[in-house]
Amino acid sequence: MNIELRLFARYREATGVDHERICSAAETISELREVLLARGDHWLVLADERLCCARNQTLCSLDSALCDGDEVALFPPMTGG
Amino acid sequence: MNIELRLFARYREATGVDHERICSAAETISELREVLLARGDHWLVLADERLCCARNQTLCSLDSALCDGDEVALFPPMTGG
Amino acid sequence: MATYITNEAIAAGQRLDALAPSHAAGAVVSFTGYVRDHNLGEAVSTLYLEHYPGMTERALAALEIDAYARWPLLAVDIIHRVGELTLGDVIVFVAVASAHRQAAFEAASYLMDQLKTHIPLWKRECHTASTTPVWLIPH
Amino acid sequence: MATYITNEAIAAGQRLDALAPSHAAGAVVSFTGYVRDHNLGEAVSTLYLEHYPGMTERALAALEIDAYARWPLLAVDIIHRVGELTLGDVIVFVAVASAHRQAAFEAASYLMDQLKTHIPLWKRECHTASTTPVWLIPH
Repeated sequence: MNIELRLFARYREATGVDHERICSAAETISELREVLLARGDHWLVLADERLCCARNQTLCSLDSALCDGDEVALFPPMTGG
Repeated sequence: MNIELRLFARYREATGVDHERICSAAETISELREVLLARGDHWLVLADERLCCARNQTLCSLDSALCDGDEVALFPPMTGG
Repeated sequence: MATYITNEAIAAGQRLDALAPSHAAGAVVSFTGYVRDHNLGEAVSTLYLEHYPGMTERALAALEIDAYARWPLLAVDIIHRVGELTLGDVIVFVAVASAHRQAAFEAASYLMDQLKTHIPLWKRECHTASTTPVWLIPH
Repeated sequence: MATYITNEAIAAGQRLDALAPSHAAGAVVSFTGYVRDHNLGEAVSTLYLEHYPGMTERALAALEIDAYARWPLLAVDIIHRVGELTLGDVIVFVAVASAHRQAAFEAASYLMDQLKTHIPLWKRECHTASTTPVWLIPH
């Protein structure tokens, strides 16, 4: 499955990645996160227990199922306002 | 006792009085109101059960005692804002 | 920064921009009240606001002090129009600045509640359907 | 009447004056958020706001619809600044118009709560005491 990954704020800075096309067998966002964590040091920032995510620009839960072509964003809790 | 009477809004319009110096033996605002009601028709507007009052420009209750020279205002419930 | 009664039009936007008094203020909440074209089912044409000169100013000053005592505010603006007003005119502008947003919302809402019931101001409406003006009565 | 993200300074006062959309609106409540000179005990020098282009605009549009569904509103303004900001800059301007004041206060407060937690925006502060910027974490 092709996934368009986007990272923001602290996660973007720690990994040095703001945007990446990933080909993965992960079936949920949670599984995709495991794949990313396995990349090592810089990616451990994603172990954050307050990690939030969006699928196709809509907030969702980590166990959301993925479809080919999905845009998946991982980010820390939002701090607007 | 000399009292400086002031009336506002509906009471002012009904009585035709916005301001009057009264010499009265009334010892409270309530007693002063009775004196005014006895003046007849135009003054019955002061029988309003929601009548509010101020003594020397501070909101007070109808049983407030009067002193010589007091400014006493009678008015309907306030509708600012 | 100011508490006053005026016969002149109130420039709400200008007052809002002038309020943030220092870089300590993170939050400004404002309330602007306008003359509406309807009230309790009646079409309104004009509004007259009577007040008690002298007492109104004292009551507003006391209300400002009261608000500062209840919340950690950095600035307070309470401006109330009196006299003849027409549709769309600003009746009242209230704004408060605080370091935090909850204090600002609470204080602005409180000031409006107090203005409605504890400041000697009275509204008289003209309705388009009648030639007799009507003094408003609170619920 | 507008919901958008901007890199430019927000003219809060102008927006406030532009909001009262019709003579049906009696009440306008606004919230203006400024960059404060302190946060959680640290002296702040600048603030950077990151957002998720595309999703932010969608989320703001959905929030506006949500507010209209919850309260009888006549106008809603939600403007959020992004990018580099300095002390005293407006971060966010929210305003709502309604026939009645309680709906306006409630809706403005609700919109701010939602902006803090449900819109993809992130704040990074520079403190005067340090060269390392700090991403804010909600309580």
